Amino acid sequence: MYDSHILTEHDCRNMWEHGKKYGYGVDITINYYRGLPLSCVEEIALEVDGEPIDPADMILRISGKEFPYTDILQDDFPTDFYWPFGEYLRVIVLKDGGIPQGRHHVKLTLKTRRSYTPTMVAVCEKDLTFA
Amino acid sequence: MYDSHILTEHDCRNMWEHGKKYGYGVDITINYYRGLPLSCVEEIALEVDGEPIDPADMILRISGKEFPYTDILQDDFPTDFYWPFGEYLRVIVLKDGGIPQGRHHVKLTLKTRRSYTPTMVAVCEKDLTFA
Amino acid sequence: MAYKDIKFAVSLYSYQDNYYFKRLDFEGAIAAAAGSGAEGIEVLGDTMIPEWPYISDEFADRFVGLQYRYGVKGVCFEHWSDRAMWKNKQLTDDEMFERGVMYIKAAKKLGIPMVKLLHEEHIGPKAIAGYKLTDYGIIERLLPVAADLGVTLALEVHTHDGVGADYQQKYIELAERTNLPFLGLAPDFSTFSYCMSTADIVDYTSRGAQKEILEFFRSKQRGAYFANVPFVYEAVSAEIEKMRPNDVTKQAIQFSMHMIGRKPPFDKLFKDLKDLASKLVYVHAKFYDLDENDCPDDMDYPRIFKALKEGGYKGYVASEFEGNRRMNMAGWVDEIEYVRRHQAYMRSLL
Amino acid sequence: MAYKDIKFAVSLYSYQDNYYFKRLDFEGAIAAAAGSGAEGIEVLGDTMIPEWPYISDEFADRFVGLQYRYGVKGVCFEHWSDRAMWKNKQLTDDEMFERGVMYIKAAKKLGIPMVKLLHEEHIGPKAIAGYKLTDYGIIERLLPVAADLGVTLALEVHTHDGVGADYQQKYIELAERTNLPFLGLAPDFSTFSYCMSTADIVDYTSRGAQKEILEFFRSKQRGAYFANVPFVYEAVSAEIEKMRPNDVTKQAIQFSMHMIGRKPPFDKLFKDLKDLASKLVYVHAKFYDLDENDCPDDMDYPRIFKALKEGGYKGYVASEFEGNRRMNMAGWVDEIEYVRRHQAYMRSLL
Ligand SMILES: [Mn+2]
Ligand SMILES: [Mn+2]
Repeated sequence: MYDSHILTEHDCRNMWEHGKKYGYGVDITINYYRGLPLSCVEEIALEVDGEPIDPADMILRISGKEFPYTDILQDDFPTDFYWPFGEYLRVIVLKDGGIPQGRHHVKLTLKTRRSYTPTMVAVCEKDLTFA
Repeated sequence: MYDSHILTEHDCRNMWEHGKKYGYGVDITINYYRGLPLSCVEEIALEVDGEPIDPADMILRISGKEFPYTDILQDDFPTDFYWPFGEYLRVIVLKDGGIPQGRHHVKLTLKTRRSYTPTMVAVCEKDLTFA
Repeated sequence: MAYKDIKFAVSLYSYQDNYYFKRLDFEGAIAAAAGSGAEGIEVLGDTMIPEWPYISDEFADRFVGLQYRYGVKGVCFEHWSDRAMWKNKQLTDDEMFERGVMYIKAAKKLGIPMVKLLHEEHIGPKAIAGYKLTDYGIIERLLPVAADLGVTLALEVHTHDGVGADYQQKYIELAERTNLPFLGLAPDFSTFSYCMSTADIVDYTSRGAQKEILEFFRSKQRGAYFANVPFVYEAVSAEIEKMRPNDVTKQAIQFSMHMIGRKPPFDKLFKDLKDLASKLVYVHAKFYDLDENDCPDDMDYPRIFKALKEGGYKGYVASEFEGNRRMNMAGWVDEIEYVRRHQAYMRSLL
Repeated sequence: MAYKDIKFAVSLYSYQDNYYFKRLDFEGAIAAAAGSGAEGIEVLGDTMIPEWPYISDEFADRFVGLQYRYGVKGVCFEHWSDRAMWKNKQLTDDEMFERGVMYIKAAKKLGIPMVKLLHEEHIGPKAIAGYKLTDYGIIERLLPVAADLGVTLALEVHTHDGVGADYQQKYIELAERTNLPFLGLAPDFSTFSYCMSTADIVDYTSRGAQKEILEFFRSKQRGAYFANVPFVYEAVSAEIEKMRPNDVTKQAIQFSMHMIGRKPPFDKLFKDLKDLASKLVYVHAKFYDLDENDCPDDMDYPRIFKALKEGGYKGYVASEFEGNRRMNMAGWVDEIEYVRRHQAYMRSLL
């Protein structure tokens, strides 16, 4: 669902701290008609300019909280942190020096689990300008 | 500026109180590259399905405040209520029973005053679905 | 004289694209439902309550205010049976029970008297291997909790064999045995779909299917339904092969045969609906697309309503528009207009 | 060796479409500017401070934090000269003075050491009858207020006759007479535009103008500039008439002749810029579109920078992208990319 919309142009940019770029972020929206607990995210896979991003370098930011991506895949992750329907989940890729400002090709594969059908897979690929 | 965007699809719907429709509202955005005091709005003219709306029936809602449209045209209107750049100014048309739910043709003429060129006029016309 | 015991509601599910694309928020969706003429709304906490799975007192109070402002009642709250919470671990039955309690308490907090429960058999027995939802045993434990809070558990049925299927009867028996009016079945009209909807044709065509073949296929399905004979694919397969269907077209036909081809005779489905109507607690008027008379174009709404009325159904019939999901890849779908037309059409059937 | 006294900034004006269409908020625009390599940012309170005309302590504190996070300094704050506040009444001079104070205090509160003041002559003397902006008398009163708060008043000049025009000199004299370093002129490069930009061609073409005629017209303007001769319309009018220009095309040419046709000789413009460079307090590097070398395609940036450097300009040069306004009716304009290329190009000119 919503395949062509899950990768958004919203706040697509480098992430900074103390005057230095420590990574970059993209905002994504869910591929389902309701929100889901983060524990029901089966996979978020990013490819930037053809290079797969190491899951260990991804941080998720939502509703004022941050989680290392690999944490939400653990079997003891709490079930009450939701990714609300229609809301941006920010995926931050840690990378010293960030990404060169400008257009980059991004491919997102998003897999979300529901309990009564197979996992939903959405793929979205587009050129995005990173500020 | 932004002519084709000033009439938005956002929250386009009837307005209710005590279980009854007392009018309908459309959200509009400014035709300029900055916000302006409401006192610098020279004119907001609406035509719905070809019928001009009486200015006396229009209420503006912005940043948690409401103003009868005709008030902002007065020479003693305060200059510190701004219509921020990119933000929705809600135009509420008072009409007992509201507008029939569904598609309607809306034409907005928006004139904003700046002090160093003639008044900027933007016209936007589209079919909108009123919820 | 119009049948008085049916009232109409709208599931806010119907406005999901307006919400996802930020045209309408929760309040806007309620306004849309009220504007369609509905008296009730179905609320999806997982979809439109931003603070879900928590509900603050402020949100609950605001919901009371919104119902008053828009002159509608919250009539049903949606439960989802999320058992597969983690990649390699599922909730235990006890945890699943607790989750059910969470939804019932949420409905109670909002003052909504019904939870539409996603139960194990909602899409048929053992529909998909490996998935285990909220089952009979858990529902048996949830029923007294619901009864205590005055919340009715509605078990939605959108299987091909409907509310009359033998494996659904144990729930009615449970309700009757415990003498509690807080449990019942809730049919979804998708059971009565007799042909591919034009919404599916729009969807599959946008993905490369051949429109003329799907329209031919659909016309044959309709012909069979109105001739009151079962539709068998073999009757049209030679003609369709001649039209050289591509893979997407074949996939569309296969999906339709899977959904529709294994139904019991429609006479049985309608008889079951009528026979059980007085015991039903809620009804989902699913629709995908409307024909020129505003009747959903793959379901026999006049006959469905006849069965409900003759069977003495008392309660809400809720519009559940799902054409958005089928058609939105091909462009914007005007959910507000669809629901408005659907509500007016259903009202004409009373 | 690179010229060291010029630093680069970006006016957040450059990102107006990203802001209007809610892709970037105030913080996002600052991130974009920082990412372009700029050391400074120009802030427009009227555009990107949601609580404007008020600035809370919280906002001011956050701005300090944002400058630290993104490693940029707020170098200029934008003033608008809104005198025609009402339909039938204008602000008095006293009220206009108070409004100037408001902008100066806002800049001070944000820790920004300069206000770019929209003065009476910013588009020329008596540019439009009936409009009266912040004039010499008011500026004379504002100067001590600004000096007291340590805020410099930069008077932007984007007239066809530039900072050397006689009617601008009184401001320099005012600064020298009062011996205050808190007042100065700020040229905008639009003064140096020698031809129609391709951004204008995109704009007018999207409104129905004939591209080939405008490109022909533009090539003739460029030819004249690089031959260092004045461009006169009569030299091309016969050929253009033969191409049968429609009304929009004519309008485009007329507008370009109005903007460019009445300039003093470019030799004078560049000499003025060089002569006054050491007294300038700020520079607006306006641009509409970039050529294949990333040079704005209607201005001679190498010569502009030569004049600034030879004249000893010390201060910020701020990218002000205005191609968005020209081209966005024809589609999305990638402001971020434009600014990035512009910053890199300007840096190559030091
Ligand atoms: Mn349903
Ligand atoms: Mn400028």
